Amino acid sequence: MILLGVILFPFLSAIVSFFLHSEKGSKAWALLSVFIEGFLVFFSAYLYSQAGYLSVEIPWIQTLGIHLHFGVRGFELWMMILSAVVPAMAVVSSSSKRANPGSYYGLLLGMQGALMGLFACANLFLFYIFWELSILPSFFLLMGWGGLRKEKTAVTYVVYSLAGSFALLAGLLYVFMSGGQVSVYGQMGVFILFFIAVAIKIPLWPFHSWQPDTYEQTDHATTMMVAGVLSKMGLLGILKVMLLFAPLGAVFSSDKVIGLAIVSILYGSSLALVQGHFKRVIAYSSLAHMGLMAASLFSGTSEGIQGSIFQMGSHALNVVGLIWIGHIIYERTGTLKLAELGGIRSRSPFLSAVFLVVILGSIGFPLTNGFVGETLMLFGLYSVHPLFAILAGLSLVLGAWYMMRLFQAVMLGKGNSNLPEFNLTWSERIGLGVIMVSIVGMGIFPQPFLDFVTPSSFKESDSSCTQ
Amino acid sequence: MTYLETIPSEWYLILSAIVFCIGLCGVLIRRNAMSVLMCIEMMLNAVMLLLVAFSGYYRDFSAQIAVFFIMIVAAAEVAVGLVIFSMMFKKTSSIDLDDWGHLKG
Amino acid sequence: MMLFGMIATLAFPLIGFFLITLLGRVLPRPVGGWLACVSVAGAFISAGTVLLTCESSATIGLFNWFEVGNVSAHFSILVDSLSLWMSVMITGVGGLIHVYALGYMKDDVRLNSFFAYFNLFVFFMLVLVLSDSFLGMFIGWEGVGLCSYLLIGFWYETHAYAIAAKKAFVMNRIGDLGFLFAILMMLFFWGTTQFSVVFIQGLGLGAGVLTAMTMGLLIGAVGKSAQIPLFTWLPDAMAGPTPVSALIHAATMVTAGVYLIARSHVLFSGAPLTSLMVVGLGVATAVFGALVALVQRDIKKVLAYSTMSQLGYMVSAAGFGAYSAALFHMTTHAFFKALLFLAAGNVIHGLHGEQDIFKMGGLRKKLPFTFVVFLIGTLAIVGCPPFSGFFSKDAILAEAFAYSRTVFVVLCVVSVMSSFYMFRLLFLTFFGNARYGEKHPHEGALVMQIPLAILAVLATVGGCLDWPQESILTPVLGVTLVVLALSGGVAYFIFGKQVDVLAKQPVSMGYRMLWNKFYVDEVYQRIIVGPFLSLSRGLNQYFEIFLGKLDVVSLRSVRWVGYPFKKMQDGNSGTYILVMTVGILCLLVGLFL
Amino acid sequence: MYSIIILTVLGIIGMLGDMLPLKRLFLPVTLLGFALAWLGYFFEFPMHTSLFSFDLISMCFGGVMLVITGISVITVYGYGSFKHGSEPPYTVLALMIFATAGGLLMVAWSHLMMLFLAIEILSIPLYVLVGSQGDRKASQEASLKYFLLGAVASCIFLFGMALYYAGTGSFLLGAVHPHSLVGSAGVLLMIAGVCFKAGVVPFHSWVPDVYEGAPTVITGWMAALVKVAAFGALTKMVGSLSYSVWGLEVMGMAVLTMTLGNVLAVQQGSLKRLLAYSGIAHAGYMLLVFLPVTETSITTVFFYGASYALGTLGVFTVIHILEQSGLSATVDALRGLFKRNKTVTLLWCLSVLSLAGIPPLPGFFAKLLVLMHVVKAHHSGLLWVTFLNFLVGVYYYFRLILYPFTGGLSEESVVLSVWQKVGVVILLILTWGAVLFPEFLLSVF
Repeated sequence: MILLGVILFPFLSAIVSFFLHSEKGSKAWALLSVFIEGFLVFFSAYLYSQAGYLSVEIPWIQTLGIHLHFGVRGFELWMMILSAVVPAMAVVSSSSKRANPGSYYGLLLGMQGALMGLFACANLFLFYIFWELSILPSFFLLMGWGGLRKEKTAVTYVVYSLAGSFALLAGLLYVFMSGGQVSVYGQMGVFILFFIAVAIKIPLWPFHSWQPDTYEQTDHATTMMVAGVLSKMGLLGILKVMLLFAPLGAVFSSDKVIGLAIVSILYGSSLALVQGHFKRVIAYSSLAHMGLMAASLFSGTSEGIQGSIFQMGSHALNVVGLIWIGHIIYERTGTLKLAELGGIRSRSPFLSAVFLVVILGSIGFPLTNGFVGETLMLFGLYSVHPLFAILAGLSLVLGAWYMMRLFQAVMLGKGNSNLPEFNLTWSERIGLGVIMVSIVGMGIFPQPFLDFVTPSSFKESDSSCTQ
Repeated sequence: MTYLETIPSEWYLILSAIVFCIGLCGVLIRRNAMSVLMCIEMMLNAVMLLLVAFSGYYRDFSAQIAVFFIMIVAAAEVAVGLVIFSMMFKKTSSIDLDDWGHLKG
Repeated sequence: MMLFGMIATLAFPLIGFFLITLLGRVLPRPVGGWLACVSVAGAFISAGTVLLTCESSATIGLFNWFEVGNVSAHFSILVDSLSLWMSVMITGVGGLIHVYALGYMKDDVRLNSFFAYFNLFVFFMLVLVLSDSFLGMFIGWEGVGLCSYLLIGFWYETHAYAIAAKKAFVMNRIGDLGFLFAILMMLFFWGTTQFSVVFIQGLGLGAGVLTAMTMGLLIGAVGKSAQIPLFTWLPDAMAGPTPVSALIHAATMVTAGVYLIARSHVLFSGAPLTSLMVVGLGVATAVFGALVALVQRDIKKVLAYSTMSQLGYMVSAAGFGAYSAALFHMTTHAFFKALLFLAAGNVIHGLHGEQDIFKMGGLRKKLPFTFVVFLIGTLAIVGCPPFSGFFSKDAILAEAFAYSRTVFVVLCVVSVMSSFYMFRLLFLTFFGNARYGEKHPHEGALVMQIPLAILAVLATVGGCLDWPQESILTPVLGVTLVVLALSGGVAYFIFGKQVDVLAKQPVSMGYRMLWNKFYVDEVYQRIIVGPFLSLSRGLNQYFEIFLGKLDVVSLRSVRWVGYPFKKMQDGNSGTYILVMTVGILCLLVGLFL
Repeated sequence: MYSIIILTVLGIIGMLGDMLPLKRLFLPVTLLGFALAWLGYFFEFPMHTSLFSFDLISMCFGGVMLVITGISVITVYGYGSFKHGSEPPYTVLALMIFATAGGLLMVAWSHLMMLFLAIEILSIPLYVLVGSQGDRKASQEASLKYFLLGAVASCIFLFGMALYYAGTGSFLLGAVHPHSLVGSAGVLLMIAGVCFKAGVVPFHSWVPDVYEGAPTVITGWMAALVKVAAFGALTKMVGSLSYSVWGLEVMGMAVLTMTLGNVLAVQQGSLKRLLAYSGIAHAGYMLLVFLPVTETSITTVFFYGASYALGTLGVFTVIHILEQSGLSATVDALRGLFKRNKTVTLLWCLSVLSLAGIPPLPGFFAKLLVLMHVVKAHHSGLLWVTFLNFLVGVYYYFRLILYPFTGGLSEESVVLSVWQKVGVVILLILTWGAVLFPEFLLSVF
């Protein structure tokens, strides 16, 4: 039953948060509910490690045969932990001075609830419902508190996301109609439909044009959620749905998908080199990282898959760290354009130290969480074909290049002297400290996290996912 | 065999169809609201004719009662139509349908 | 005893790093520096004791890193003669340079962070040398790259230094990619990168696979030891403070590539094609470095190119199998090159940052101690008999002689050139007329002179560490003496006396070619970096906007399709009824279909 | 028959309203009357006579229509008292009640003549209501067009009925299979007559003009009521007619309606015209359900009708609240609504999202049912057209949601009268109810 608690609690706290109007009150409430949610998730993780499998089933709509069936496996629980930690970071890092904070935190909590539901659902309809449900809060957050060009970005974001979810709906209907056992030819069709939906959400190369604008225009908490967790939904879609319902399709076209993913790796890394805005660099760098994760998921080797799942966690942590630092800089300098930034290292050594550690994490420097994931993923790709490993490896070099360029543009150099004094509040120091320590910690002792996502958790997945 | 049955039923069908089409063309062509109303009445008459003819043909009199309903409803419609036309006339002192084409797109 | 010693060696610099960073603000200025020196000294002592006391080699398992599927990685220390000797050398030379840096960096505001990075560097270097698996080595490998980035870009206010640091890091990263590729192959074939496993099963692989693996290792070595394709970062790395150049870009980091090849000699011996490549690259680098060093004006650049050329020596030696000679030369090179760099540091410190040797001259009288020490270093590097350079360089030449005549001849030419540019450097800075204007050079503090003295002693005595056999001693002795006298005389004749140096510089085509390092940097920029950046800028402008336009275009096409129907809705009730009648007609027509 | 009797009595009371002493009591009496009318169904539940047949379909569709009119009466009452001081708008309410009686009859007929009568009872009050805002020229023009087209359509229906009678000799559908050409022509014309009411493409021309011209208070209620009644009548008619007669034509109409509705809606600037065309598009989606008629299609039409009605009522209530505070019903009127009144924005977003078919709102389940129906019928070509239409639909619906959040013209908050607040709250409760318990509406059949 705790699973239901984990999923419903964010929605309830979101509704309560809509009615709060005072800044302090709503932020306090958001913090409280985020930590309770975190506690619930960790408790269910504890239960999972005891019982090995958590599931709950309640009838909802008999006529359509949809019932609330939530079943959690290893890697899904890992994603739930992720979607408990990232909102916590988002809420902690968001300064309370903003227009109607009540609905702001409400939407954030609502998004968290949708994500929890998506990761825990074991039924194809629920998967689709939560998939679409997660688009709404991000859309409203973008509209309510976005940047200057928010209308155009919102329209592009929605059109892409909903086109993806329609493709998912079509695939889903096809599977539903043929009662779960899809014919060989059918599996190809279903695979293509699911692939479009997943490729838009990850995003992969041709479907990514919504990502840079959305990352740039949304305010930092939403960017954290979108970059940290929403993009992982796509990868999870591959694991949960594609590999189950269209295994033949996946096997047959895995090379093509890996090729596309590698194109998006190289495209993302090379474009991140020439971006002029802090968040756009993050957008293209996460386009590259997500491409690598998607490629290794399709490599079919258990190391590659485990590495990719581990990397989901570490990439989320790194992206959240980067965006938080971007927010801190934005709050104090009022700009995120690389041309106007500079010389922050001399103003705040602690921030530059954390920034360096997060950068090292995201480019896969040994002793950081990125390295373990990247090595396993490159190993997975290598076992498919050495050339893939080399091309994907290029992203390490390009990654170092654009990340160091970012570090240099923001931190080093003289910098304009009229920048205000840089003192971090205590909550920021603690938060960034926690991120730094966990990045290095996950890098040195990754084993407990890797055990969490052992391939054994795939086995009992076949029984649960049909209606 | 009354005189009525000597005429085959198809002829009534054709007659009422012709009258109906004349009414329809009248509605399409005439620009004056009053004449449009009259053409609508003509279409209704065509229908009544058809009903009466076939009720005789089938020896079933419920159709004739249906004709009474049609008359009542036609009267109601004309009443409402005339009210609308009078308001139009009050507004623009003309009931030409071409002047009333501002809602478009 | 060995367990405790080795862990202490590793732990000391790490503890030093954490102490300095955490207590950085609290500690008064010099204490941070002393803390760093103490920690490195401690590491030196423990490594020394372990080297002296225990003979047997062993591996000490620290912790297993990760275990996924059939891929596993455990981090443990390998204790054998090679790794011990390397760690002693690193901590020894590193310690001396730490002491020297105390004096050199005395007035720098961020002294504590400098020494923190120094200690971190020593730690990662020890990790690189002591780990018993390629993955462990890779940790050290990239760690050293990071520390070199931090230290090169230590004075990050000036934009050029930050760019140099970034260039060094990215180029090292390219090398690391090759190394990682080799590691991936090992993981794929054997599931682990333990030396024991890899070297036993290594030869079992086919020649092709082994060549690919060793090629990966070679790329890693080339990236780290600044060999031909990936060397342009080394001269720019001189942007860092001199102790940094001394420690990282002379004594320790750049030798990591040689250590890698030496450590995995089993694999290289199994891949003849790659070892041929190694020799070729080594010799080419040696020649290139020597040539360019002939015309450089900046004192540190000259020394950087000489390091590159000496590294070429060592790599080629490792290439044709003379691993022990290469390692011996590496040790002696660490001593006298560190000595030369620190002496150069003294000169620069004395002249308040002046690095152009054309603006020096006649410092013999002003900086006598530095002159003596610099002279010893120069004699050592050119291979003058009693000094260590002679023994290690000739060991390599002997092996080269046995390997192939051409390589031997080329290496001799290189050693002649190296002696010529070293003497040129010596005479330009210390002899001739004083061209440094009204600067008042003065000797460094005592704390800078003691390490120099020790290093000078090591440079002279170093040769006896590996006394070569009698046979090659006498004939070679005569030949080298003659060559040295000749080149020294020519150098003195050109640069020694009161002469207007600027007139001396021939402005011929060849000179300009050498001066601009054969335009290698510009070639890289114009062929690789430039087009790549312009491609991504083009993509960013046109392709992204094209993609962005997709939904607008689709919307406009929907509007275009709908336009005639919109005109149909023209507000006239007549047309509406017409539409209805047409609709009905179509319905009725449908009846007959 | 009890429900229709009660409604007629209520209508008469309404018309005599200003004479009778029930100034303040009129609204509660009306709502009580609606409740009684719905209860009336249970007394005579399965009544099948030659003229009427009150069965499950008529009870459900009737219930939905009563709820629609109940909510609209409340908002009209609120709008009326807000506008004209204390005098409640008796005549408007009376006409609305008569129209609802017509609607109830439209789903409870068995004799074709009764269907014609029901259509007329529904339409004639609407002609008057549409023209009730005498001062606005557009309202008069709308009622003129609605009258003319409505009259022509009922003539067509009658002619169809006559032909059907000529072909089969009886007024009861399904009793005799219309082999003859004349009979099937009659069937087609009857379907055309009812499709006019539903706003299906060849007969859709009146919908945009009337929605724009009519006073906003009436438009919302009219749109919901007429569409639910029309599709209720269509379900009864089509259920008992052989597919081969009308199958091809209805599929053609459905595709045309969807595409045209969406394509034209994308180009609209004025809010009401945009919603009119989206109503046409929804009629197209609902028509899909009749290809072919299966046991689930009735549930689908019912649920789709209910969720569409809920969405439309919500949307038009917000528009007339905006108009009430002096803004024109164009897309820009919405700007900055988020800053001015949160509950109205919430209602607006929920209703538009439900029309767009975004889970978990009822619109999504309706869309899902339609899609499952089309997939079951293996019309893969039709499936792709439906998907494209949904995508275009999503585009202009989300544009509607964009506006409340972008820059606002005026900052003063939007004022609602008491009854309008009640209406908004009821709509919100119903929407959330449909979200949490769709089971209630789905398991009826």
